[in-house]
Amino acid sequence: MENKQQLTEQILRMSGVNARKCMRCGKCTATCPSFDEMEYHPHQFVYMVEKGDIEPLMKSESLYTCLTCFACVERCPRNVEPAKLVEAVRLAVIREQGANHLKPQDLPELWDEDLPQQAIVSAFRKYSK
Amino acid sequence: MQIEKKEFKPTIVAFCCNWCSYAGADLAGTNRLNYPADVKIIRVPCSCRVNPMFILRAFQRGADGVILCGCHPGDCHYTTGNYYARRRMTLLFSMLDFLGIERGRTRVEWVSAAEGAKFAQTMNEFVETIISLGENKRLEDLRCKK
Amino acid sequence: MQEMMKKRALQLLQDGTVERVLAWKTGEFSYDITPAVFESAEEIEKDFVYDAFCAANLSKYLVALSKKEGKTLAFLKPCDSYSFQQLMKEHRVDRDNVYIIGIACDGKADADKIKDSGIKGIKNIADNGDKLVVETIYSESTELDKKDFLAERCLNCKSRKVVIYDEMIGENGEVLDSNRFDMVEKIEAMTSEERFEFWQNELSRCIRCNACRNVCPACTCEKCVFDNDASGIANKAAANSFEENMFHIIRAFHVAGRCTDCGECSRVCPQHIPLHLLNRKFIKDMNEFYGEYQAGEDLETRPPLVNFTMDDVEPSIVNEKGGKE
Amino acid sequence: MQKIGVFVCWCGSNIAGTVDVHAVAETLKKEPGVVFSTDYQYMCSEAGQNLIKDSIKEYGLTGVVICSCSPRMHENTFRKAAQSVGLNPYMVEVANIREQCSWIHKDMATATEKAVILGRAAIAKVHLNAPLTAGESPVVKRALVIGGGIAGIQTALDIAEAGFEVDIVEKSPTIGGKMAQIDKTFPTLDCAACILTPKMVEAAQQEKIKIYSYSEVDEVKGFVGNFSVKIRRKARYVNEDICTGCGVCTEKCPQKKVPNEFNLGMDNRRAIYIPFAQAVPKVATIDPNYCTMLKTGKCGVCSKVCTAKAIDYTQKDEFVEAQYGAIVVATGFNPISLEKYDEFAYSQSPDVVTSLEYERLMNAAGPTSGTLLRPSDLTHPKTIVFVQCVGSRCDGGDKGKPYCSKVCCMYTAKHAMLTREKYPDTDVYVFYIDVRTPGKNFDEFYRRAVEDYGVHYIKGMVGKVVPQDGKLKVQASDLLSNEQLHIDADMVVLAAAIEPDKTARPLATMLTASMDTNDFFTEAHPKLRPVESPTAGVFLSGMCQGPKDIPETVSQASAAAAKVIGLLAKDKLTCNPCVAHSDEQLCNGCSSCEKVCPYGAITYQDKEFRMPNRTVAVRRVASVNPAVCQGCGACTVACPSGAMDLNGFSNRQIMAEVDAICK
Repeated sequence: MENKQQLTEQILRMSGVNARKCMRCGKCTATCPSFDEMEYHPHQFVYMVEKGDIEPLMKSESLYTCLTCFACVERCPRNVEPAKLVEAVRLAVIREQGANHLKPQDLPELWDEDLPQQAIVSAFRKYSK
Repeated sequence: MQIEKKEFKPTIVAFCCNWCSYAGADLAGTNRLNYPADVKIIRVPCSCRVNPMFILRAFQRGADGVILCGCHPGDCHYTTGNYYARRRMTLLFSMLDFLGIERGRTRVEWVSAAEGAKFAQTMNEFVETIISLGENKRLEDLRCKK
Repeated sequence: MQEMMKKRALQLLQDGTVERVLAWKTGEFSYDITPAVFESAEEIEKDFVYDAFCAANLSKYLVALSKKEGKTLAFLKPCDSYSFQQLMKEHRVDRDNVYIIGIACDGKADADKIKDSGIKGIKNIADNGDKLVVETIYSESTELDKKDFLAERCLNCKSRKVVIYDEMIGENGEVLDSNRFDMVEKIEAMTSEERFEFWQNELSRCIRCNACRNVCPACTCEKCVFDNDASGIANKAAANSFEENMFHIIRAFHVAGRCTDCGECSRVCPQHIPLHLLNRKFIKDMNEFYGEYQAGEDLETRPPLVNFTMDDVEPSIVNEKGGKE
Repeated sequence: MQKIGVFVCWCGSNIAGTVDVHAVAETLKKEPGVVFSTDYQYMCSEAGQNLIKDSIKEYGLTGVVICSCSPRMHENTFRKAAQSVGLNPYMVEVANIREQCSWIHKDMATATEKAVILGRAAIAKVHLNAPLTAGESPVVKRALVIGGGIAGIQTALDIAEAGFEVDIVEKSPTIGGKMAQIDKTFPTLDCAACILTPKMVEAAQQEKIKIYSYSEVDEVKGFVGNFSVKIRRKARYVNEDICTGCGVCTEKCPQKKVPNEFNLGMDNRRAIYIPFAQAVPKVATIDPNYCTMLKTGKCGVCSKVCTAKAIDYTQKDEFVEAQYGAIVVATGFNPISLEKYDEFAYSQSPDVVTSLEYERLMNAAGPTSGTLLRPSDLTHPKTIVFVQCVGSRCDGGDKGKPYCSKVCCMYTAKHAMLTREKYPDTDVYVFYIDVRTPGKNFDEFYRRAVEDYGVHYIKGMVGKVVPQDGKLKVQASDLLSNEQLHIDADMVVLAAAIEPDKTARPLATMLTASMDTNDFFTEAHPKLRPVESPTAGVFLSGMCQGPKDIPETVSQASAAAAKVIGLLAKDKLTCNPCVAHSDEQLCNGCSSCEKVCPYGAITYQDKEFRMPNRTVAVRRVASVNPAVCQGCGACTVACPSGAMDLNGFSNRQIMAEVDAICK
């Protein structure tokens, strides 16, 4: 639960968006050229971020069907800027990717006598969360 | 020899605007909401009538805390008075803080005519703060001490 | 510079454009320069001075001079021009009656700093551009870098721009990014106790000579509240620390939003109390809370204390943004 | 030294229960200046008041302190009592020892001690009180109404009905305003013209009303009861008194290509015109921007055909100066410009119209004579999309207006309903964010549109409109079914936000009436004084104060009229004597006070002062108009020299109270 809240705050901070400004008019969704390709549409995106449902968004293909055309940002009457939220969630996904690449228990298998210790440290920095 | 420890009874001046906060204080009375007798209210037409001079004067004459109450911003009887009061007090309080006067000794609170409970609660809190700060030493004028 | 100014002053006086000239002349010492009004060519030829010690802000004298018959020529440095424009904004000077020559300024020297550096028995200090040549009674002559002996306010110069003038001598400068709030911030970083000690130490030296008030271009009241028995707060010499505090708080408050930060108060204080810090505290707060505002910069913008927005910060901001507890 | 009498009230047991009233009276007797002190069961009773009166006479009291309930309760009672025996009412001060003492404290000793201190503070204040006399100012018994729409007309009619003279200043050639352009009114669907035009005629015929049409307010001076207003009567190049309104000129004028503003430019009028058939006054006006005669000096057709000889090409703007006791602002509104909302293709296709344009398209006197035809090809539209909240409820700034325009939900329901009724084969879609229908019979009306007329209400917004192959491709969202809709529409109707008329801002400056950030006039109090502006004598009527529909506008118009009548019924206004005053000897003329005065009560004069050296100096000094000042005291703090002070709450009085409390 705490993690969920942290993640939401992180998304809001990264995007600089105040999701509470949304008045649910749906103009973002109405204007979105990729609507048909999307599982979660822009207005849902905003609403889910506001509720803190970031996980499903991170897993959704919708993230990559957004063209970042900024039509929603342009048209939103309340300056909510949905595209910036999409971008923030994308970044969150990228940041989390490292976690899957290197785990301590994988290390013995990758062990190489000549591998300098510094390389292991930096690998952890780079490939794990 | 035993020194008798006297209980600290602070002196607190509350400037209240006639239209909202003074009426709020009246409502607190009507509803029999208790707050310490250390608080004495001075009625002014509007929070914007309160000159920084008055606040310094109160400290000089022995007040331990001064609080200014006015209508909520936007509700001023004179439309804009409390907006000016807000700026004046913000700057004055900041200056007092800069000079090393304890910042708890001054306060502004917006109390509407309907907020009797808020008035009483504010005064209770404020008196508590002042008691914890103790006697006003930094802005005192010894000639005016009892 | 001095010669150009002198020449122009003589021209304007002789062709009848102006009746008198407000500038500077030497006082008791060559580095002790005082404002002066010249009404004839002879006086100008004899006494007119302009050098690194012409620190006095001339704008305040124009409150009275601009009401006199005929025009007054005033030489205004950038600082003075801000003060002058602020006085115009408050209808205290008659612009039509003043001919302003703006003079470029790259900072004024502080004779006290030279003395403090250990040079004794100063007889004369000559301004040679970047250098100051000090002659002493021991007939020594020392050359100093002017920049090492600039007044505090010039080291933290906010603007080298003359904001109002009829003509310029020298190239007009720009508004600068200064570090003028550094000292204020330093004090804010002290604990409440330390701040109290600091100011008690400073203000307790006050002898209430009123020099700060009398020199201040914002203090142009017909009668100061501290001199007015009917005000209820009239007060001559401070009797105790409260009255010292009171005077300086009220004075700073009365000029808040009107003070152009010319630094005259601190310059003239015989007790070296850094009074400008009180003004700067207000300026810094106003900038932070209500947006950047520079008194005297223009004639239109409303000063912060006679203005408001509906979503101004609450006084409780002091609890978050004020100095350390 | 004042001779002060102290009267401590028991208020039955309300005060006496927790405060030792006798002790209070005894203690206060020892205060300097107190010559008489007593306590009594009920000071506000007749006997109590008599006690005060008798003591004033007996002891020759110059000041009275009453320790009783809140001054908000009985200050006036006691002041009147004092006045009745010849003591200036402002020499009476009340120490609040009930609400702020006996009722909140339980311990007798504490409460008594506090009551004494509060009494002392009041005594200290009375020492510095000065007799105050309320000034009087005469009232000019005539009102000015600025704006001749339904709000202005209603206000004027009500004031005239009460027997006072009213002038209406209307900037366009006819009164009637926006309501004249509206086809039907919700929720009753009665025809707007049928209910408005009789009122317009009534206004024209009412003897007490004078209509300055095609005129503007140029300058306002003075204050409540006595405003002096300069009205510019713009040259209409037709003698208003002679023109019979026969309309021959408007048919013969060769300049036919002038966009007709009454139909929002959807058809043309001539260079000489009468805005619409029921115009009041029904006289022709020449549009100087299009008239060939005025531009080139060659034409003169209208002059030739006018049998009444009313045409006068040499007419100039004229000025009327008149005095008024009260001014009512009824400047109304306009739909916003839709340039910023290009996604709706308003400027790309004539078939995208605003709701007001749609209103004209439905109206029998409109460009299509009441048949609904789409402007591009004059065919019947089969699919119409209505878009709500265009430019309303935005984040402010560039995006649009932050407020809800209030009327759009209802008129859109009306348009949708009327369209479906007249043309049942038309598909009507309404895209909404919320449907807001508070009001009598409003929600029922909207439900009828949905249930009985089959209007498709869709929760969602239109994202874009693209004109393509004679259709308007509408892309919108349906939030409830989570779909993106694509509709081929024939017409799109935009419910544009409304904004105050552009003339309101300069007018507010002239009147020193305050406005909010959206340029709506602000009320003296948002709840309790909704039709008065904070500037005394200036009243608000209709949309200039905030979005509202016709019934609300009319109620507010009548309310404003009632306030004006109340004011004009007085011969003289008694001013509040607790006003600011400036000590000219101390004033620097710096203008700080003027800047913070919410009422524009402070003006400056150059005055001569004798100087100690026998010279005379001229100084700019402030003076306060006591009829306008309301006594807030903002100026007293803005004044650095202490020249500005407030009667009844002077610096010294407040400081004396502070001293007494802190002692």
